[in-house]
Amino acid sequence: MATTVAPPIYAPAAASASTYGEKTGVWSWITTTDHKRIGVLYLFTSLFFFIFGGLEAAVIRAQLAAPNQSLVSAELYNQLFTMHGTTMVFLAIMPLSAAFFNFLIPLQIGARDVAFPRLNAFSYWVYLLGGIFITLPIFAGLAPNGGWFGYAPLTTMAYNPGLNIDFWVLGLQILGISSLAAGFNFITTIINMRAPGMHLMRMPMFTWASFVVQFLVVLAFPVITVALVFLQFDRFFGTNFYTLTAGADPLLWQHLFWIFGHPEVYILILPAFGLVSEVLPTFSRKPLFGYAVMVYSGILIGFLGFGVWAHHMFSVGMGPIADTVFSLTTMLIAIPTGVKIFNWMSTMWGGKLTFTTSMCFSIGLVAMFTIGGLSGVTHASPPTDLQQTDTYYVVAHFHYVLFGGSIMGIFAGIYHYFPKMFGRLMNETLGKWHFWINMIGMNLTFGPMHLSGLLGMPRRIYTYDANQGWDLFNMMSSIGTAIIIVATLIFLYNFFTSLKSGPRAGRDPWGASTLEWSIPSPPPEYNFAVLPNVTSRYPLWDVTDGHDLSREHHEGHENRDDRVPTSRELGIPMPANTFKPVMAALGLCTMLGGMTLKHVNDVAFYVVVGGGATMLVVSLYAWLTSPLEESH
Amino acid sequence: MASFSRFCRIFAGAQMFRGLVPVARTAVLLLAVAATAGAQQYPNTSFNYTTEMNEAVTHLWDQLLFWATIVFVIVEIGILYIVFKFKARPNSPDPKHVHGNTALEIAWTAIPAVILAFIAVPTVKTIFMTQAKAPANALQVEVIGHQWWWEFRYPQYGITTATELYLPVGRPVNFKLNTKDVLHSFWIPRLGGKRDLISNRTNYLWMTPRDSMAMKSLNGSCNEYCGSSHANMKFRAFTVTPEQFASWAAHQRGPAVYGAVTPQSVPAATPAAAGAAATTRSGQIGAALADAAAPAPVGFIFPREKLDPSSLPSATPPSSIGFTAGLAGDAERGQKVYSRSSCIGCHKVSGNPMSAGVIGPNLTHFGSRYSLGGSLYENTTENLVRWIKNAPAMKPGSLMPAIGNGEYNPAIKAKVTMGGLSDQQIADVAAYLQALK
Amino acid sequence: MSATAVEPTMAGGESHDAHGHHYTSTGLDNRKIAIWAFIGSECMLFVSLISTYLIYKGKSRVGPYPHEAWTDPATGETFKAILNIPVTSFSTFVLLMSSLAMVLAHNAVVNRHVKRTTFLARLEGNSFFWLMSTAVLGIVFLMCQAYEFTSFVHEGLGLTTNLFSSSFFVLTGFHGAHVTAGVLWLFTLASIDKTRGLTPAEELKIDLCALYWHFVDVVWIAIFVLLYLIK
Amino acid sequence: MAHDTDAAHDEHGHHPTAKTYLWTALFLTIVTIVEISAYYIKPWEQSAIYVPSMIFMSAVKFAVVCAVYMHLKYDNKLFRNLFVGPLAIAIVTCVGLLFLFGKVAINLGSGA
Repeated sequence: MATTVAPPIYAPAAASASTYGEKTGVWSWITTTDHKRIGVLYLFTSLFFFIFGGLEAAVIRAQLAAPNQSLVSAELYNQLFTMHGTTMVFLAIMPLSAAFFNFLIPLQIGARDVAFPRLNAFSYWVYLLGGIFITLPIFAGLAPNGGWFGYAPLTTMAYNPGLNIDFWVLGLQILGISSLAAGFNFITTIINMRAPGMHLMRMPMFTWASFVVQFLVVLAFPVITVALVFLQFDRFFGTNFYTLTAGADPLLWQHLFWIFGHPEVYILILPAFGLVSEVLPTFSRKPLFGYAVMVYSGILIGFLGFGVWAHHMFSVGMGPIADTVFSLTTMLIAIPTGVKIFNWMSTMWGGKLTFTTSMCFSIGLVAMFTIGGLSGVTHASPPTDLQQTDTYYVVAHFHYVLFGGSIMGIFAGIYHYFPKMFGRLMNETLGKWHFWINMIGMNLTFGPMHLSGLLGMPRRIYTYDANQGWDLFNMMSSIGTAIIIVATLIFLYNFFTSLKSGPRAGRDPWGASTLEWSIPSPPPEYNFAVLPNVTSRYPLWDVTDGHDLSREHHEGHENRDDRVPTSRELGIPMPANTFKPVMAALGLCTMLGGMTLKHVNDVAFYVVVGGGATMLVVSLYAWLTSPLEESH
Repeated sequence: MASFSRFCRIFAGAQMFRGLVPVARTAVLLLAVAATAGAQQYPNTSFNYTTEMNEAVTHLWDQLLFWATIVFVIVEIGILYIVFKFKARPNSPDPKHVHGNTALEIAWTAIPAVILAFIAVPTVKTIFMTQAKAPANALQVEVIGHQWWWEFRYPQYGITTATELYLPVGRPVNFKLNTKDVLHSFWIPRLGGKRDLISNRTNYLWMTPRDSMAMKSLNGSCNEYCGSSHANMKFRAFTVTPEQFASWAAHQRGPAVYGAVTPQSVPAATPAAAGAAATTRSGQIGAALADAAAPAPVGFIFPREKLDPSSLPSATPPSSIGFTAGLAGDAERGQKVYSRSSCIGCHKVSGNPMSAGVIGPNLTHFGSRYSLGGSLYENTTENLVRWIKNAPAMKPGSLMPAIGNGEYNPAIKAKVTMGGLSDQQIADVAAYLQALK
Repeated sequence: MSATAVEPTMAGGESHDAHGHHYTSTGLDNRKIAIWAFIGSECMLFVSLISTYLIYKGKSRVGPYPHEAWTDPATGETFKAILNIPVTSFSTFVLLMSSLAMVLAHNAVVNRHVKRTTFLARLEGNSFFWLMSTAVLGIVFLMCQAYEFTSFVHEGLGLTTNLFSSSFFVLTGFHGAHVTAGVLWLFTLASIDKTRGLTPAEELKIDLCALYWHFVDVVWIAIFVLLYLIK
Repeated sequence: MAHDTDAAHDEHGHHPTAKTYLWTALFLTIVTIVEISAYYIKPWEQSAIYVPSMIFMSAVKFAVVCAVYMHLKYDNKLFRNLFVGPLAIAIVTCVGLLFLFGKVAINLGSGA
């Protein structure tokens, strides 16, 4: 365990050098195949959608602040909550995780890029175009209005003849393709691109969590794809999958949706668990407690995630046997999840805790996710679930999981990895304000929802009557939302000012242990001038056998004038910039998105869909027949 | 960098504690609500001892809450302890690199498993108990969901009604749940046991309201998102004594007192008397339902003074629907207008042979109901005339079209010109409907 | 394997081989791992489609039905059982043989270096022939499917007729679309083989297509039994 | 390097020959013929073992194609895991769905 990482043969990045490689300008970002740039693109895009989804929530909470309000119409409200869910799940949290997959996984496993850099660019552009496609209709009052799980038959032509659901169906298909492409890419990357000595059981926890997530993606998304194809065919070609008069069974949609939907929940939460598992050891100055168990529990959660889907459906009347089976499998999941919580606590136990903002958010996740997990156990029991399902209690539960879990974890990740991404530190004072205000706002928003739910308030209602005993709790929730908005504004201010003028970070500002901290911040386009030879789970700590843990944080001021050599100078072949994935993404999205024209104009439908398909096929052939790398 | 570590020291102490205040507050509130569950200010509490079903569920919930609280306290206090105890201090030594502890990890795998077993056993027992077949003597009630109102049928009594459900205490009631269109979910929080209404499927749900529940008005709601007016798809359940139920049922199965018989068999005096009464009571638009001098119904109707405040809708009609002030409605005229209008295409009034529609709510005893529009508005003449005039403006997405002359009808995307009703005609129809007790 | 494991200490531009292949941790090629992950994912896709078919089996309110005759109570018109087992047995056999041709194509490319004298041996080594055979057999299969679909429509079973028709056409249609994509892939490979000849080093190019093709075949094995042979 | 997976074999040496492929095709054809015959043999088709026997035969065909034609028998274990894991989840999901929709029941007496 002596020298585990080859010492960098270059100095940390200097500020004057462009952020990623030599190529600059908007065009270089559009055509980039650099996983770090794509990660940054994902980060900015998904932050935008996170804000957008948050604003939708703000309108929802304003409407519900008091009984019998009419700030928005029922129809607009229904679009808002549908889009809030859809946006947060598919356009904010998943791609925020994807930002970290892209940026971090190759760095953590000691690779120079992902397995398929151009496919990676394709994933991003499909995501961006799909996100725009599904979001824009709200400005025309045509946004999807069937709820984020779009239960048939409400989403069929008979009950929803407008274009709203068409945008939803096609938008989700587009986003699914993006996620699937990324899934295959990262599975291959993690299996095959690890640096020498980076065994599976030496991989950082974030990479492990991501690895599990990619399998969930590639196994869960085909199911929703099929369910959506059925709905799309029903709406466009008159098939009968959800046609009541033909004898269709609405539970088909529900089962298919939740076979996807439950793994999707873990797709949303596991990356946050992974990020927290990076932060907690770093600022406890201790290795992760029970690494192997953490890995196995992550795999187990992913695996069991495919066997519990019907617990979302206890109220549909599946019968006592099915209820029992799904209840028990659901309770089983609590075990590996609990193990994770206790292992995180043990990681901190006996440590030397430094409360950076990312550490605060990580501890916040452990504390808040526990609440969401425990209310989850109360859903696992069908009889009590019947009193809770489709009420605000459920809304409280999954916001503690997704906001208290996923979002907290992602904020921890942003504060932690901001210096690696942009070479600068975020302001810690503002970060602390962000954390505490966010914490208060979150609990004030979602805590009272437990009560309004148990006191009988159904979810997805645009208005409610006075005298129901819900006024106080709704007012609290709405005030809490305003507080979250304040916190988010602080975050945004901090993020953008730090981007421009934060203090330089240096290679490893946190004294962290994993490979990504061994290279300059931001990393050069080739990441590692020499592929590291890994002999330990915590290569940077084990370099010094843990004796140097108290060293000063790197300020990054030294060697300011030194320049990181380019890949060309080092003779490392890197993927060339290319416009072909963007063209393919454009073609794909034109083809699928153009299908909405079916209900508008037949000629336009054939022209646009045909044009998009041609563009897709031509750019795919051009892409597949051209070499990945520039010749040197 | 220096500022940030100083910050940590300050915040780790003070702020970490302050941040937990909301958590603590929530916990306290939870306890407060648990203690006052069933109190009047929370009319829709979900865990009660009102039915044998909800009692079993509430017992289960208590156990879940007990274990969840223990785990919650252990974890959260554990976190706080760790945060204070192991906070980095200037001279604290570097921690030992502990990689794990097999015994500990087995312990916290096994202990939750045992706790879950404690939860799983009563869970499974309760599942089978609450999903058993309903007793044979149960009152059968067919619940049919519509966008966006509830239809209730009592096949044993030949009754079809809407929005208001009468349940005798002490007798099991077996709800047979079906939907005419999309999915809905039937839930009376106080009685317990939510169940979805699934198209092309039939679900059942049964329970026995306790004797102590007599004379209660309970609120029910749709819990499965079902389109524009999902929020407005509400209903009431009135728990009554078996005698009251018998009286109610006996009356409900027949036509209303007013206009109870077809015109040719009407005794000469009755229509005039009833008509006069109706005129007086609705002589001024806005007269309240309760102060009507209409003939007293022969059957039991849940008394207004026993209504829980939460059971009377508080929504007010949009101001966009104007109505001529001071119009007097005449029930007899109204009956004629009603019987010639498009109303009869969707609505049924037993005793009125013209009115046999089945798409909309059965209006036979409409005058004895406390709410209209799927329980969105209180049943006052003021609300009713506006409802008849322009239902879509009263309730988003309403499938009942606008009928008032000159009103915009979204179904045909045009103003009502042909076959519409004047304000006077609407006032007459309203008077007729209010007389249907 | 075509992937070249580069010694890490030698990492640098010079040590990459001509094809630009990088060091990989397993020594396997990225593309082969990706296609297996893709096939795993496709399992879920086809299982969703097949499950839907099975769930809706026997639930159609009107005929025609797959295995039994049906008389329309409204018109008195009689429809015969719709599935044509002999034709489908033939197309199943065709697809099976295409898989054989596919492995032989792979075999031919891998064993390019073998000296071949007899006619049979030369045939065995003729990768272009086997690729084209696979593609042609795939087209025959698609033609059988086209025949099946059109005859169903003639017999009164359209896409929108009932639950059975919707789930049947979408499931077999998805499979047919996969076969079509495979045929295009095969033609692309065959044209490369014709113009410059695939070398054993490019064995992976055929292998990827073969894995996909065989997977489409095994899906059909399941469909044939579950849809056609079990009533 | 590559400690955690099998060292990559030189696959070529392990690949079956054309002869193996031909024999496999013959075997698959025979099983297919038996399957189709069973459909037409009334006593078999109407017996209780028909469905299990058909599923068994198709499973055998499925496995043989995967093992021989797709080289899973010869290739790196990694590929087998990448395929068999998802396949297992898929099959369990399918069976679960069939149970939930009442297409199969534990009590076979009621006519599954």
